[in-house]
Amino acid sequence: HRLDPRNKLMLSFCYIILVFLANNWLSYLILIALTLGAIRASTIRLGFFLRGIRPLIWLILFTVALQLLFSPAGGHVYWHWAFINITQFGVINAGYIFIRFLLIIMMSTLLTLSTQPLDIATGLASLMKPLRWVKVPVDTLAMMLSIALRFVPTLMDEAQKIMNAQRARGVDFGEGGLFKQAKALLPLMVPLFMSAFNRAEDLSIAMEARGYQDSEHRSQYRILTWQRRDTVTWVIFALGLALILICRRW
Amino acid sequence: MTQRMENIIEVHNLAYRYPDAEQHAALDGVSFDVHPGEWLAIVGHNGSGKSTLAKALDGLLPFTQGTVTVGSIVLTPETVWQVRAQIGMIFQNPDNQFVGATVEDDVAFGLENRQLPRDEMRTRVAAALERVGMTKFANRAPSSLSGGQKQRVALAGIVAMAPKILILDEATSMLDPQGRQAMLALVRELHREQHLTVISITHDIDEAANANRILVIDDGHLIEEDVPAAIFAQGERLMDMGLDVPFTAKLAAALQQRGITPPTGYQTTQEMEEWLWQSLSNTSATPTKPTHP
Amino acid sequence: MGGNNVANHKLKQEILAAVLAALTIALSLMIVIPVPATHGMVTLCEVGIYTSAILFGNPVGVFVGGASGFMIDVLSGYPEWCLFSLVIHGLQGLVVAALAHRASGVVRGLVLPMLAGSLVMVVGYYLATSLLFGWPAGLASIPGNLIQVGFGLVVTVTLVASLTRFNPKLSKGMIR
Amino acid sequence: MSLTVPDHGYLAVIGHTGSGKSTLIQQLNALLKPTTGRLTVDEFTITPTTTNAALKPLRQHVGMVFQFPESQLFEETIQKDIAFGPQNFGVAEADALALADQMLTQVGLDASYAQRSPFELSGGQMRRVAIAGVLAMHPQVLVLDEPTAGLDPQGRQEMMDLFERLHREQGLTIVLVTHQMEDVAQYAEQVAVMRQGKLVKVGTPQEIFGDPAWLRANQLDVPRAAQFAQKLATRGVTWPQGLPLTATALADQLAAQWPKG
Repeated sequence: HRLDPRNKLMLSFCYIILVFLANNWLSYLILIALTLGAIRASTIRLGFFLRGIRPLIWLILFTVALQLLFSPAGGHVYWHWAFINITQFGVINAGYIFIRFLLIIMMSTLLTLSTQPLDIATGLASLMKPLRWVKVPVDTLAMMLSIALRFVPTLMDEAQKIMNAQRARGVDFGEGGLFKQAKALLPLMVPLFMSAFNRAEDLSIAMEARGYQDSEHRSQYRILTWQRRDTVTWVIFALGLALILICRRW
Repeated sequence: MTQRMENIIEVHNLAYRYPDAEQHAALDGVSFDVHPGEWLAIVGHNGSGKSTLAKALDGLLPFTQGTVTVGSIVLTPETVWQVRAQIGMIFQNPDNQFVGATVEDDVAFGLENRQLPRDEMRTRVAAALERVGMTKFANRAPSSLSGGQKQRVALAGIVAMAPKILILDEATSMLDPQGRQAMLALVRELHREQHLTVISITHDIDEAANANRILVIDDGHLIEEDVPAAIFAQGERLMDMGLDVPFTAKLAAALQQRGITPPTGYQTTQEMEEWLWQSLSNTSATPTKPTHP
Repeated sequence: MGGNNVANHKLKQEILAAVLAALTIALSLMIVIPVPATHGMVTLCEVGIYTSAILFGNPVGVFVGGASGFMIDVLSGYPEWCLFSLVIHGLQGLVVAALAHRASGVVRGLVLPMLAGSLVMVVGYYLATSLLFGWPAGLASIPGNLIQVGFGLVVTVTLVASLTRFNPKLSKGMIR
Repeated sequence: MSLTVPDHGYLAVIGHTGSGKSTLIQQLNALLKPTTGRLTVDEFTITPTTTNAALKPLRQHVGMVFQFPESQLFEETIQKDIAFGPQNFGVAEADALALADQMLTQVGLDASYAQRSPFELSGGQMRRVAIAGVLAMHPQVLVLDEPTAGLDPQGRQEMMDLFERLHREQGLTIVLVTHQMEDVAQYAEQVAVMRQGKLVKVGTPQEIFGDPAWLRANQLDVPRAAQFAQKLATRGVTWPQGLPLTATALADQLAAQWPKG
């Protein structure tokens, strides 16, 4: 929860790599232990994580089934019909994919539930800092990302208001075929874009009036701090990585 | 020329033309001065050019002709940032000027632009939020605030910067009555406490009544310049100037129609009340006034 | 007093990109149109990215693509995708903005660039999904994504036509 | 909560920001369906189970002018935008366009505007176009959510006069949500006060504004004339016909007791 968002982002990314490295039961077991440990540390109830899986259940089953039916030949063949083979290899692969889904979904739910979107955006911008060396305007991007985030609720409100007004004029949103729906969107999208142009114009003037020249010549109010507990997570992570690498060997 | 030092803003023969509007100028030959610590109201109906004028003062529009001097600095592309540092501006739409992701980030925005060290920013942000009564909301996102609260955060951003001049560009026009009154009360306090020079562009008669002086803009021209009482005395004509007719003037007109002649000139509500009371009670106490021969 | 215009223009473009990204994110989170044929959903993410890219070119296009791709995943609870989406939608915006040229007519100037952008998106997600969950999952992503980009393309064409008609500045490319 | 608006009435809904006024008016044409209870507008009855298709005739019957309605404009020409609503309710294109021209003059815009883009107009003119677009659907009830917000005083006055004329001449029932107590005093026949999603008081303007202490306790303003009349009352002036709410009503009562000189 209280980890540096930069750290959380990096950890999540490396975690995905870790999931790829895992290739046998033992290494998956280590991963499951790591994940459950992280969930415990977050003090979020397990129920939330299971809820995150529900909307994806069909995709998971479909994938697992395909993996099961069309895996490359190998190992003992359990069942055979036309070009479909259910092999030992297939079963194992399908099992692994299933666990992969669960692990990645759980970890991502963990990240979402424990971190504010603003912090994730700040974290991302901060992680991009090395790109300064190749002339990427990182500070400007960070400023833009934060403004984008700040305007999301405002524009959602506005979209809702325009939809209400058009509904009152007899537009049916969300009814009929795709083409009809596409047509019904125009009375919403045109005003919304026009207003976005105006807002951008107003906001840039307001920013200039408040002395904004460019993103480089500024000091920072919001800063992220790397703490002891952030380092601890990396030690645990490295341990996991080492264990998995050892497991791969066997 | 000896008066030169006394003016905090001097505008001379200012003109501006929007790039895509062929016909007429948005501002034409506007000249006026603002004294330090003064509260100046600029009025005019929608589209009269008063918002254009406000933006020109802050170097936000490249005006085509004339000079603007702010705190003895002549506004040029080179000095624009020095000029802006002396002016705090609040615009009409509370949503379109909120930069930060949270209240405190927004208050800090101007300070970041001045590259203040972080510790100083923290003290200034805290003090400014305290001043406008928004301390409790420091970590809130703008979407959870009312329009009035957003404008108070904008005001906090300006308090933190401590400029000499505050320009309100119809800053209360999108607020509900409570929000408007709260905002006006705050500006009044700041004007008094910090000798802030206030320029308010407004349609609101109460806001205009606070001013020491009112400028009336019509069709890009400065057509009148006087104290509120003199401007308000114009009665029904005020509508054309983008102001409401004061209640006392409406009442005076209605009385006139009913054959009662109120005193001439603008009356405050107290004056009107006093006069009405006198007229009503005089006669009931002494039914017949002795008539002079 | 006209000298301040260069910085001004740059800031305007940056803020425009940020607000358009916000608009794209808001639309994608708010309006989810069910597609009965695939039991899937269509969002308006493409409409936001394509329209911004076509009207304002790069870097607006690449920023709107990347930022909205990234933030939509973060906000809707699929952060495992956010880095992939950052790259895929960013490229998608980049490609459309780079190829779009309204002077050369609807088909060559708008539709073909959008088809190229759509290809980037569909192939990108196929690769990313395959990498994460194996090729069958990658394959499963294709039909839904095809409908998504197709819908985005149709809405964008009509929207761009409307917007340029109102705003002569847009059609002359003055803002760009 | 229960509330009845008479046919051809003029109801003002007042209340602090966030008191539930917007929710109430969105119910009036079923943009939000009630979770419990029932809404009856003339021959239409809306209950929590009414289907969406059944709502459409109601939406034509109740015209909605939302806050800053100019943000609903999207068509290429003003004429097409005004004709958009009627066409959604089944009016043929040619008829709708003719109707649009008619509505344009009704809201006080010159007929020559018909072929111009709505985005070339000033904010106040855009608002008139949006209102024309609602009137073109020939609603029997007109719901107005702060229709004068952001206009200058002259624009406000003209807007309120327009609604008053529609009410008087065409018998439109008007529901006005507003913070402008002067408008309530001047135009409304009936006032509903909302607080925290509840209807706390309904009555004539006289009844509502007759109790300034109660209004202030609810953070609502009192019309200036009433404030002024109250001050005079503390000095002993009496108002035999009730507290006057507008400058003209105040002048009438003053004239009645003015000493003949």
